[in-house]
Amino acid sequence: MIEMLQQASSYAADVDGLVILVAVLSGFWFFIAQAVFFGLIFRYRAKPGKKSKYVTGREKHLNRWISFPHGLVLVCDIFIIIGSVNVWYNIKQQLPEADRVVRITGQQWAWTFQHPGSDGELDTGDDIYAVDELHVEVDKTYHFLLEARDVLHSFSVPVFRLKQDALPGRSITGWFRPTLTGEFDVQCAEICGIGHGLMAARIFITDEAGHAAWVTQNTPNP
Amino acid sequence: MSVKPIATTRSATGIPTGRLAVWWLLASEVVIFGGLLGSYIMHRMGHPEWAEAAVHTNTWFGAFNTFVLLTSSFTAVLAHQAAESGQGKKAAKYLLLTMGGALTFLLVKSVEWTIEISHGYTITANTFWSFYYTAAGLHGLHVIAGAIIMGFVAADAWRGEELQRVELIGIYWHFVDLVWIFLFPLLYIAK
Amino acid sequence: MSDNHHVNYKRVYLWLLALLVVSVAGPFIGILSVTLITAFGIAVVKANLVIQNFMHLRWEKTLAKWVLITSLALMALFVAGAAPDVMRHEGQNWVNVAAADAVDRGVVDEHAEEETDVAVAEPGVFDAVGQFNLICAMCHGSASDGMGAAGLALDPRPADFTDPAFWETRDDQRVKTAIRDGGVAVGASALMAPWGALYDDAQLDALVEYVRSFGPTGQ
Amino acid sequence: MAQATVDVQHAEHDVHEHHGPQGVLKYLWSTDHKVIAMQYLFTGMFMAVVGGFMAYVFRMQLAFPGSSVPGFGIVSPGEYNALVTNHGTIMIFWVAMPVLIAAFGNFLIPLMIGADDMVFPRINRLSFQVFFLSALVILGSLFVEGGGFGGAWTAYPPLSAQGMYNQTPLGATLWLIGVALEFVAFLLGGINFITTLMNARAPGMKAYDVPLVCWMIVIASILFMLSVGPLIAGAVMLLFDQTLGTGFYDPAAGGDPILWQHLFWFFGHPEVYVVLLPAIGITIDIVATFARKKVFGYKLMLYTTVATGVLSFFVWAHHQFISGIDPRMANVFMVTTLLISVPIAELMFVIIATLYGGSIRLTTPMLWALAFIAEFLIGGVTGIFLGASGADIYFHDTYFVLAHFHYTFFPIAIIGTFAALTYWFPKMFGKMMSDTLGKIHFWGTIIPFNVIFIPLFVLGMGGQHRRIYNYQHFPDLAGADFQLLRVIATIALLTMLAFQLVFFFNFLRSLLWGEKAPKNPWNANTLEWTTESPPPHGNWPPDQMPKVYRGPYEYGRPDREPDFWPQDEPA
Repeated sequence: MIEMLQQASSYAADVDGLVILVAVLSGFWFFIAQAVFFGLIFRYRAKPGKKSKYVTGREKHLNRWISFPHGLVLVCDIFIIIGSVNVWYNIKQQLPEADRVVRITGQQWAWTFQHPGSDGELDTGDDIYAVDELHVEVDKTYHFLLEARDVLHSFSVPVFRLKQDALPGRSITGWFRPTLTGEFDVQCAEICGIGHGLMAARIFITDEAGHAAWVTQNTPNP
Repeated sequence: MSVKPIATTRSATGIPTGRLAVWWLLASEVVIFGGLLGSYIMHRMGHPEWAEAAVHTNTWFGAFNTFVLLTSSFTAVLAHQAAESGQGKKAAKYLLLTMGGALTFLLVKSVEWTIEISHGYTITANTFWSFYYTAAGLHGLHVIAGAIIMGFVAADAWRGEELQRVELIGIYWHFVDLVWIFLFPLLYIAK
Repeated sequence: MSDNHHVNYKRVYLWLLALLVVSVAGPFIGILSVTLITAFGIAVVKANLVIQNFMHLRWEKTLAKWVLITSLALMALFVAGAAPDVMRHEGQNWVNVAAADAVDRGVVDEHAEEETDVAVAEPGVFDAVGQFNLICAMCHGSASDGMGAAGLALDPRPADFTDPAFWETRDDQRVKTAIRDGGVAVGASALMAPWGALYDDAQLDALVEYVRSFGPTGQ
Repeated sequence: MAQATVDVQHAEHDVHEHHGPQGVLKYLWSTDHKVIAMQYLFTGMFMAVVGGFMAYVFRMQLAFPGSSVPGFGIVSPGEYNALVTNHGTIMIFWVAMPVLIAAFGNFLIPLMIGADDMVFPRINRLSFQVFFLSALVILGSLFVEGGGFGGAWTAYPPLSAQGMYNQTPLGATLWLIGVALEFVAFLLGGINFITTLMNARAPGMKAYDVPLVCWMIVIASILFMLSVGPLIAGAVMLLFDQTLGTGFYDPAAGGDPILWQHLFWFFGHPEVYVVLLPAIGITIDIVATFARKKVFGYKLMLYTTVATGVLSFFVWAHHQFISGIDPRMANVFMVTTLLISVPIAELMFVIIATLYGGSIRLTTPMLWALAFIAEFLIGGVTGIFLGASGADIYFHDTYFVLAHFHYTFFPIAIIGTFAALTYWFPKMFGKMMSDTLGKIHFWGTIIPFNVIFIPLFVLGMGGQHRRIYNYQHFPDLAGADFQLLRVIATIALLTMLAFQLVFFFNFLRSLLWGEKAPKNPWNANTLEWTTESPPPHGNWPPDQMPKVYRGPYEYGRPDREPDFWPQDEPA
């Protein structure tokens, strides 16, 4: 299903790659464990006249069967940790140079997106405010300043593999770089009251010309 | 009084059952107060401006109450000493003195709070005062609970029954004292 | 285990009182670090005296010591884990604007006037305008024209109280019911939430009056 | 204190007297640990029905949005939130905990360690009374003006703190009070379990002779006790925010909403292990009995459990990766989170290794115990996706999370409970349960369970987020294929709920007309099987209190003819 969902940001593929890494490593253990488990149940089912073995678990040659996989699980964990730190650092900790900055404000139960106008700067007269519509240009790096007015919200764009809670009183910076054009869902992924289910927005990713046209069309008259 | 089950009389750890339970109870209290005071300390260090509010707490009330609690702890331990040597009546008297300490503490506290509230420093005045009333209030509830239980223990001790409980309520009371020993600098002295 | 530990309780008690005097005297020197050391250092010493001598932990089995040490260590762990977010007001890619503001405000207050940091809200007075702007305006707009930020997204759109046509079919009772029990109660949109749990009857009337003031009769 | 150190052997002869409960009042007021266990069990089962009904209502709403749910009516967004919130709260605090820890802890600990009761029977009774009160409060909170609290079981402020945000000021406050009372009940109960196990063991029973399930319940109680404190403090602060208007969690007043998240999850994560450990303990005891095998490494199991418990305190912020905590801290918590997979994997390996060389009898309790392992493995493995912070950016608050923790909590709370109930039913009620009906119920529960939650994994991977009453507002999620998966899950849920009727029928039938149970129907070793079924008040005649000569898992010894060796049989 995750393949069905498009990868519309520069790091979406990294997140999916990590998911696949975890799936392979943990899936390996999962299937081995289940196979051994059902195998043992079948092999040692009760048969008339056959008594169970007396095993304490301290026997060296048997104990290996626990301690060896035990060590291997640890090794797998280390691979996952490395992969995960990589992805996490890239998405949440570092900030690549921004082409544009948008301010995203969550409130019960709508998103307000403050786009920079044609001057490319926030908090100037030509800023474009849009409710529940985020318009971005493909292949440009965006920083977002995430804020909330009342309660917790969470800015989530599944096709970007991006999610970040918005907190009242705080301003959280993050980034994304769209790589596909199209129109996708923006969700609120933190329960925010009775209208939580209504708090949907759309992100419109257009090419340079399309975006410029939208900016011109929507720039407020001075 | 119902008969005690055999289970209560056993002591596989070597610590009498009642005392073992009190230690576990204290551990659970440590984390309750720890969570509250930890939250307070984190906020306090992040908000230097709270020192401004803390100026309005009255160190002398706090110091006097510390004195009261230390004294009541002293009488509690004397009660334990008396109970150990089997002097139930003497233990009960010392416990009564300890309860008197608790009552004094609460009286001083109520005077102090009345003055503060009348000056507008209510629980909603700012978050420092919220912590101040919550922490001291939670501690005050423990004082009240301790004093009530102590009344029952003292009544039993007077009749020479359940003398081991004198020590148990004593340990609890020392803990209440300990919490105040830390609340005093946190709320009153550090300004 | 023996119960015959001969502690001189009176001596411990006198020590505790002496330490109390020192910790109260500490702040009079007026140096912050001295205050903190006398306050918290002495608290630890006092606590130790009480624990060891009054609670008899010195003679107790190791188990009890471990129980208490574990609970204390866990609290240290909790503070260590939470402090980067709660104690600090900025970090990697985030800043706690509200807390920083509160600090600034507090510092300003300090210079402006001594006692002004105590803002006591007047009890009993219901601020209908304030509540409208806080709650209703999100959808209905602060100009009451149904153009609130959240309202733009809704279908059907929130009612426009400035529209005279709206008031032709409405009376105060209906508006009140709608506020109290939600849009469904008057056959309107389910997206109008019931707010009755928030306001008592008089407050509802005040809100209705304010809403009514946008309509033709109010002008 | 001097009295308490009286020679234990001597004391056992003269202190006890028998007066069994008589009449209903006597029953309600009983301090007998078995009676209190039943009270917890039946309250928990009733709450499970309530929680199950809630699941039915909101699953129906999700599958057929907007249509009237039979037995409930139209589900409004506010009601939907209240349903999911209280479903979560009730299932964890009023089903999993009372049944697994309180009911089985109360029933098993004194019996398994050879004591006649808990060490503090009256505190035990008080614990249940407070618990019962808390259950009434939480049920009452659903019917007050404004409706039940709808801010999710995590109750993050500011939503939970202010009535103007959640619109359920009364419901939210009652919810909080209910939860806090429940904590108090379990603190009282927990102290009792811990001291009973530590102090009241039968003569001869050393620490390593205690059946693992008792250790697990006690370690769980310790975890609960040490983790819940900060949340109790936090709950008081939240209560003041709600009722007095303080600003502990209000950023505008200098408070911090993140503080609550830390307080909550500092408790919330260990809480997972609080309910998990008893279920693992139940499983290992049942597996040992029906595989006729000694547990593969008793001490290994015990120490691993302690290690899990300790580690569980270091991982809490993995629930908060994207909640606005400093991103650098996420790395620390991610590492600890993945490390905890090691001891948990080890616990699973030990149970699986116990099967080796056994003589496995697939009775109903054994089926449940084995299903616990098979299903919990899925829950454990999917947890790694969420523990890896990079992947959690995507998975957080999606149905993947939901499916993951249902794959842990369902095995814990439902499978574990049914395993224990079918295993100890003969001891509890003195009647045998029908094995055929038990197996029908087993398969009728396990298969639909997987059919409910596997589609939810898929939905989660497709980006479906949680706590949404109707997905029509999200065009990417409103498609027919997504809706089909929701309908499948709902139909499976209905099937599963229907099969629970088989269980209730079997339960009542066995209770009324079941075959009388012998003392030791499963040929098990532990002490509870050495007394009558059901055990009398005081468990054993006071002059025949058991003594212990060996560990609890001496099955299949080559030097003995019967393949079991009860703990109290002199060598």
